[in-house]
Amino acid sequence: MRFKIVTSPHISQDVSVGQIMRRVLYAMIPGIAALTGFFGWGILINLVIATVVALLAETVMLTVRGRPLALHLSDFSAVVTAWLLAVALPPLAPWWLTALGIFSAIVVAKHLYGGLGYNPFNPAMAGYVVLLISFPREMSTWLIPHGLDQPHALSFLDALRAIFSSEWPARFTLDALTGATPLDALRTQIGLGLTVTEIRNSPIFGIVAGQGWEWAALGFLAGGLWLVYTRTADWRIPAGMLGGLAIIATIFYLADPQHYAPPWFHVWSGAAIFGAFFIATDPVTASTTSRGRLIYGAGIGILVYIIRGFGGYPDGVAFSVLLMNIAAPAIDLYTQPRVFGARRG
Amino acid sequence: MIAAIVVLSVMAGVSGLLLGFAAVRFKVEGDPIVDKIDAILPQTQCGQCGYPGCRPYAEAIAAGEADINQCPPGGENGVTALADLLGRDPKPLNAEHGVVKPKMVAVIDEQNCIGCTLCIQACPVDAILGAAKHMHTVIASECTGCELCIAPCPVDCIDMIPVAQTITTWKWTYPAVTAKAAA
Amino acid sequence: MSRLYPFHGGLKTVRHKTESNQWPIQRAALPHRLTVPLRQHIGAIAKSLVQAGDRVLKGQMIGQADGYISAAVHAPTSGMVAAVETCPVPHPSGLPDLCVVIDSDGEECWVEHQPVDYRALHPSELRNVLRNAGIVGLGGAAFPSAVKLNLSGQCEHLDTLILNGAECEPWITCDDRLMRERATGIVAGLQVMTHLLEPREVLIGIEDDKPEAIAAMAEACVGTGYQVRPIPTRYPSGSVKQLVKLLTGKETPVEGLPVDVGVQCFNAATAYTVHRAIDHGEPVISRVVTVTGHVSQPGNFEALLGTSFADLVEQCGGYREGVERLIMGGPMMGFALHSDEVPLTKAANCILAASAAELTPAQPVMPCIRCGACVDVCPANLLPQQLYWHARAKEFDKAQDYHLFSCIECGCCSYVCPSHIPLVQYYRYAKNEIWAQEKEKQKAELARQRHQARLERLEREKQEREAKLRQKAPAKTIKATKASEAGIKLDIEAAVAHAKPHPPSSISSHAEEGESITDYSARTPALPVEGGSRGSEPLSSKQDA
Amino acid sequence: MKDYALILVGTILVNNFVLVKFLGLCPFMGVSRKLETALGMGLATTFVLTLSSICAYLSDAYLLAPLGLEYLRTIAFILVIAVVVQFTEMVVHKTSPLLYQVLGIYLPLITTNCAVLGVALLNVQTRHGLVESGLYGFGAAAGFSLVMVLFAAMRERIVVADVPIPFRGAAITLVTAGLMSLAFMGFAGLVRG
Amino acid sequence: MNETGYLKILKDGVWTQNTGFVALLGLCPLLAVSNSVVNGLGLGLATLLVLLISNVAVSLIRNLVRPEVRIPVFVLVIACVVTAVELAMHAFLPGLYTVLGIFIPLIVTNCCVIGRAEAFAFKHKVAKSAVDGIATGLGFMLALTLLGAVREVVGQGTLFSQADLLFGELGKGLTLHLADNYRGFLLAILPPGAFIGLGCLIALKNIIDSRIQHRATAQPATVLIEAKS
Amino acid sequence: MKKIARSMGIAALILTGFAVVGTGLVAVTYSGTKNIIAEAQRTALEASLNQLVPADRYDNRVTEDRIEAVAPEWLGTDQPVTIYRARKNGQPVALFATPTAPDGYSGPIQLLIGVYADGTLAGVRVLAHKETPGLGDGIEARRSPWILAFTGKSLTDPPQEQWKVKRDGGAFDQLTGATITPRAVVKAVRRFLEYVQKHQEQLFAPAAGVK
Ligand SMILES: Cc1cc2nc3c(=O)[nH]c(=O)nc-3n(C[C@H](O)[C@H](O)[C@H](O)COP(=O)(O)O)c2cc1C
Ligand SMILES: Cc1cc2nc3c(=O)[nH]c(=O)nc-3n(C[C@H](O)[C@H](O)[C@H](O)COP(=O)(O)O)c2cc1C
Ligand SMILES: Cc1cc2nc3c(=O)[nH]c(=O)nc-3n(C[C@H](O)[C@H](O)[C@H](O)COP(=O)(O)O)c2cc1C
Ligand SMILES: Cc1cc2nc3c(=O)[nH]c(=O)nc-3n(C[C@H](O)[C@H](O)[C@H](O)CO)c2cc1C
Ligand code: SF4
Ligand code: SF4
Ligand code: SF4
Ligand code: SF4
Ligand code: FES
Repeated sequence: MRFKIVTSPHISQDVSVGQIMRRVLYAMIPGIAALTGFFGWGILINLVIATVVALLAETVMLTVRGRPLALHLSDFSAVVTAWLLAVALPPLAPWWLTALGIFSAIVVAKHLYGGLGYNPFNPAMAGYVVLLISFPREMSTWLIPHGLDQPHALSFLDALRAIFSSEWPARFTLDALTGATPLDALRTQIGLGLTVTEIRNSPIFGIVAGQGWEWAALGFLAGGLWLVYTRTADWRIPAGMLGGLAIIATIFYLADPQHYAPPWFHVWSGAAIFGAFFIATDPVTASTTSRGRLIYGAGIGILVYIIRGFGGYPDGVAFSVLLMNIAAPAIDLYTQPRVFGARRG
Repeated sequence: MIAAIVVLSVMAGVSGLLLGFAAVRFKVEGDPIVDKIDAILPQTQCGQCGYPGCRPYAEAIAAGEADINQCPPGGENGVTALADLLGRDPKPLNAEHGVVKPKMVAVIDEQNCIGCTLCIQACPVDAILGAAKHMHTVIASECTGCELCIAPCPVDCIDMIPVAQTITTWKWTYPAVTAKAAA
Repeated sequence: MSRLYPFHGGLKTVRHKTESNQWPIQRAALPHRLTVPLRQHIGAIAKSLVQAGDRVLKGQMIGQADGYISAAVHAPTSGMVAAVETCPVPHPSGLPDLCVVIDSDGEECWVEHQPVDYRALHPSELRNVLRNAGIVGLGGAAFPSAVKLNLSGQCEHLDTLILNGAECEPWITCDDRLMRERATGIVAGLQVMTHLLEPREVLIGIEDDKPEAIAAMAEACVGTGYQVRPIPTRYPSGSVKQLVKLLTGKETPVEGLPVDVGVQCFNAATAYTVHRAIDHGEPVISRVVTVTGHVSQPGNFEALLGTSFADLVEQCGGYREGVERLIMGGPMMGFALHSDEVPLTKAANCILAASAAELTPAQPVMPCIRCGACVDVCPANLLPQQLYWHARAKEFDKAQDYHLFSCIECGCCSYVCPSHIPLVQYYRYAKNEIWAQEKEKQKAELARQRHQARLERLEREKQEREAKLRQKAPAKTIKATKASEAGIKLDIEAAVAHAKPHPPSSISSHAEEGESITDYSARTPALPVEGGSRGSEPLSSKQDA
Repeated sequence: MKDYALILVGTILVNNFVLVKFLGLCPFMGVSRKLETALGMGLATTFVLTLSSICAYLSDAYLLAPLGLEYLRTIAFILVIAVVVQFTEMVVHKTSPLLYQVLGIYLPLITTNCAVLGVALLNVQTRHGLVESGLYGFGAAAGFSLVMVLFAAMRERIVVADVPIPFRGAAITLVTAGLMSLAFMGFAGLVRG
Repeated sequence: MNETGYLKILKDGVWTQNTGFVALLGLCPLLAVSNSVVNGLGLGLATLLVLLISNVAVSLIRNLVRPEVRIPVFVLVIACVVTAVELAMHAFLPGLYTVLGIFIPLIVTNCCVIGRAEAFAFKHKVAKSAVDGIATGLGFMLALTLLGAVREVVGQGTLFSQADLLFGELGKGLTLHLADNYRGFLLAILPPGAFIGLGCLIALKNIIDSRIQHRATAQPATVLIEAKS
Repeated sequence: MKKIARSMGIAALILTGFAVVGTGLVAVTYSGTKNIIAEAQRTALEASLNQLVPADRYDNRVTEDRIEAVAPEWLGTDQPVTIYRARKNGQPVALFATPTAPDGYSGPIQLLIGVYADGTLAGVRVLAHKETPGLGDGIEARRSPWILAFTGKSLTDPPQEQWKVKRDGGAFDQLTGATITPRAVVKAVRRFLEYVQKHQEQLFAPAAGVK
């Protein structure tokens, strides 16, 4: 009788990378739904464009490199990257912008390093930043959420046309549809010398943060908590990031409440929640030790605040994540756990 | 113009004084790197690297005359270790100097040995026992497998045989192979 | 209830205990031929005391312990020695090893039993009795127990003696059944150990999914002061360092042994063999083994060492359809066997015939996504993904920086890895390579010294020759030395030239000699090697050394 | 005080010498293969850069400028740097063999690190005073060391990644530096002016 | 095949041991100044000039210099050459001078200049050193111009913009616009683009080299197969 | 000891020798190029001024007819700002200055402004800025014609309260997606015009007034 020679352990848990990635996709659904509700079809169209381009780019790279296609396409990591990037793009971003971002993410940031598991930088955020610095105008034309002074929704076809041929429906002017995002508004108006209270009286602000935005954040929070619950994402990273952001925001807020927005505003604004649960938690590019993950998260939180408050960009999640990606290997090196039986201290 | 020349020559002069001082006070000492290189080499003393033994090769590397990929007995690991020590990029073994072979030991066919002692003279690690006109034997545990005894033997009675694998010398293999086989 | 000190990591695995633990231990039939390996333990192989044609009695010593870390081997039954030769043995390599093959005469004719009163003997004599009885750890490592029963030089005084009845691996139930059925024997053996080690307390750790065994042991312990401690069912609570932590809160130092913190630990079955050896004068010639998995009727057998696995499976009614691998040991740490024609050894606690249904299907290996699942379960508190990363890249130094040698190869990390990476094998590979490199370094150092010595000798001889020549004929000297120097140079050059790759013609001439090469290999004895297992028992790296 | 802090933040993060200003790239690429060497190089550079920017300032302010010999700056500065480097080597060698072990081998490489000359020239260009010059030099070197150490840790990981063959080695290292530089653009605007 | 001598020096300098692509020396100017072809060309020319003169000078003085002052002397010589070139550029190409800024004096510390002085000129006769200087300079210029071209095309869709800085009025007509209303991909012009662009060029060179090698080894391989059959 | 002295001497000699020769050569080059450089600098400056005011509108050497002014509130910088005057037949024609708009999106923006003696703008150009490429850098003449809109404007045209970007209810366009940068530039130009209006006399005072 011939037996198969395989090394131990001979049994294993029934999880796979594909499953983990799919969980991330499921977890994004509530947030995406909220975003679509407030910003219209553009979000979904972007999502589709991004997914198609990502799968295409992944296929090409895998083929060029002679890797098994089916195996790696079914790990869904490219789709996760695509969705994460698409969600962060303005709803009516021209199609080429999305495509270029995905290309940078999948080809440059991921496959030049060997594909899944080897990339030191978060592909989605690398793609995002490439776009942000190359096309700042396109990247900062966000739509005004529904339910404000804009009862009219762009129809699906309008959105398609806007995305693919950059033609806006004649009914609206560009200026009527777009406007500064809450963080941008806060940033520029503080620069003009207004106080936080004055600024937040503007209709674009809602209960805690931006009108509309805050519901999207809630959706992402729900999905994110589920990710943490299923252990798909390590709780330490979101905890570290939101904690770090809240603490530093509190310090400044207490020092001068008129000049600095309150911590809850910061935590709930922009991409903080989304970033904490979905982006910073990318296991490949984050720190992998337990203590390291706390530090990594806190680092992101603090950098986000610094960039938002003192830097040149309204939100800093993407930059902060990339910056901490740089530090992650060093953090890992210095935060190794005490091995069983090693002397304490 | 004069000012320019004066200022710079003063500066240069002062620098020269300092450096001249330094040159004598702090002569470079011997080169400990040779020992470190030698420690990595497998000491087979086979000469495949093109140098008569491991130490000369180590000296050649330290002097920048030889590349780090000339020692087949050291194998890939040896090259990597050298690259690491010298802060260079590892490279594949230079095939000109031979290829990595499984570990071998020399065995003397005792029936044919005429006891000429030539192999004893060739063996760099004195791994062959025997007296003139008497049959010789290789001490297997001391033999480095350098093959230097083969050529001198007038009756061609020395053979290299691969070291047989036993339970105690068996090693777990690099998993990629098995992983693929399993998949 | 006294408190437990949970260790980091660990897993809840599938259990699969009921398949085999519902029936009492059966006595396996006496086979016609027994193949008894001379190396069934960690350490040097036993020296054979018999030759083909010798008649042996049951329990007669046929292999003598060779050195301190070694163990004796005995004839499991009476009969005729058919051969002393290399035969297949249960080993992950599938390589053969030296065995004594005995054709049983069916008479089971014992040597004289020599029970001893352990209280009357000097400890070292008592240990000798145990050594001569071939007692080794039956928990899987097969480390000679006499060594572990000698505290001198290791620790002043033993705090705790632990009896390991955890049996945390899935499928295996031999200790469970043994504890249920022969608890008094185990406790008797424990008493011998207690006598030798004089611990302050004796704890018996049994996973709480074995209530019958706990009850039986508790009953047997009445009046002894030994405490039975149910522990949570969590793999690998049976691993000695984790068990020590769990029961006493003490962490065994990274490069140390439990004795370093005043604890010693033995397997339940080991205690039972001690009892048999002391109270009945029987050496280790049989053991209880679980035969389970995809066989018709799984169960536990008390079988003679040397019985082939195929025989044991036959007694379970044979394989069921679809067996794809045969595993010695449990599914977490056991290794796959190349064949079932291998003999039962002291270390074999379980034979698991596994079909696809028992195993998780082989899934393609993906790159590590650094998810950290492995970190969460690693009982040694390592960073398995980093170990893997460096082992994969053959950066052994860095792997060691990450405490590769603290890995107990428990397999928890591989179990949870979503990328299905054979992590443990990477670690085994890396450990083996490091050991091999270490050995090679030593060999290289030796070669260097010998080369150096030779150069010095040559130099000396040359000088002596010169001196002589100078005395004899001053005029000729210069020429002569020059000539001899030239000769040496020529030699070296010839050697160097020879060492260069052979031109094709010489390769072909070598090929012709192929036959004689094989001829030699058959005749040459194996190279002398130090005793020591490689990789199969991680805990012993120190004992090994 | 705030100005000084701004100089530091500016040189370390916002206008990082390596990633934004493109100075000192050769050692950045060449000596960052291993973490320890990167650390050693960082320390050595920090020391030399601080010292040499002060010395360069002094020679400019008290020798060249008064005599109207600004066009000789390059020559004078590089001479000063070469001497500072060799002098440091000498002092370290004499006082602390241990430190020499750590820094010694890197010192000669620093002469050709263009960050050193770059700092001296930029100090003059931006009309920094003595303290500012020193701080500027220190900040530049600290920024250099910081990214170098982080980069080295990253490189140790990247060498074993499954990088496509044409990109192995220098190419992927440069791409990594590029992405690092991309990330550092996030600091843009942190220090105005 | 006789490749020794001048041809080999040339080939080494321009391709095999190209400072920018292989030796990774002189990276700072290479990355900083290569945001357009014209800038690259300008600095490339300046460096070429410096390399040539300094190589010749070092080769000339190589017997006068003692080891302990070797580096300072080289540095001094190079610094003088650079300053002279700088002054000349300031006088005759003021536009380019302003654009290149600090990177002209920094040619002094361009590792490839001192590297060639040390590794080559110090050991060879004048003629060979001169050729080496030219070869290395050409190689460096090649790297600068190529990178400049890639970055300029991708970044703003033009080639030879601001050619007047280098060629005067004549250059104004040289500018090529490759596509109408090209939006420009700013990344290429910004610092990250420099790193990534050079990385890609090196990868490209690797691909070319391996193709060449492949072709070179392909022939003997077939011979082997024939011999076997 | 002697060895050291000898070594020091030789090293110093070699270095000094090379320094003398090298510096000599450089000094020669310097004196040879000094005037050319100065000339080139002047032509460059004149060329950029001539973009704003055609050369035939004045006849003096603008680059030499200059004063320095320090007026942080008006000129946006603590540093002295050089002001060049163009005259024809001794009569003031125009003046040029390089004030700063301190409140750009990511830092100060250095401008070059030319004003005719009658207070109309000869033109505005951006000399240096750190605005976001692709967004705020529309103020550069080679990226967009936005900055050319200033030519011919004065404090009365448009009226003072219209000296704002359109979004703030003024007369000047903003750049798409970037309001802050144009806002800063418009403000700086207006301030400079006001400054010129206030100090007309001093600014055009004859060369004697050069500080
Ligand atoms: C839930 C959610 C809320 C967001 N809110 C804002 C916002 O208030 N202001 C803004 O500039 N961008 C906002 N964005 C976009 C992100 O801030 C940004 O585009 C991206 O996710 C992170 O990149 P950054 O941090 O570099 O800007 C939001 C995105 C999401 C998904
Ligand atoms: C992961 C792991 C699990 C183990 N599980 C058990 C077990 O369940 N029962 C046991 O007796 N020994 C187990 N061992 C072996 C023990 O660590 C230890 O070797 C043994 O208890 C010592 O007793 P012995 O010398 O009598 O065999 C395990 C070892 C490892 C590494
Ligand atoms: C990354 C980034 C860079 C920006 N850079 C500039 C800039 O340089 N100049 C500017 O006026 N606005 C810039 N903005 C836009 C401002 O934040 C603000 O949204 C805008 O000035 C408001 O103008 P609007 O009312 O025309 O949208 C930038 C925005 C982002 C996100
Ligand atoms: C919890 C979690 C978060 C993730 N976040 C990201 C992300 O932010 N960006 C991204 O490109 N991929 C993300 N991925 C997908 C995947 O890890 C990523 O594509 C790898 O970086 C590709 O090697 C995430 C995956 C998981 C499980
Ligand atoms: S090839 Fe290797 S083993 Fe042989 S002599 Fe040279 S260095 Fe020694
Ligand atoms: S016996 Fe032969 S092969 Fe072995 S070491 Fe000596 S010379 Fe070399
Ligand atoms: S469990 Fe597997 S994939 Fe996850 S970190 Fe560990 S080795 Fe990597
Ligand atoms: S096998 Fe080793 S690394 Fe993996 S979990 Fe067990 S102890 Fe940890
Ligand atoms: S050119 Fe080499 S360090 Fe700058």
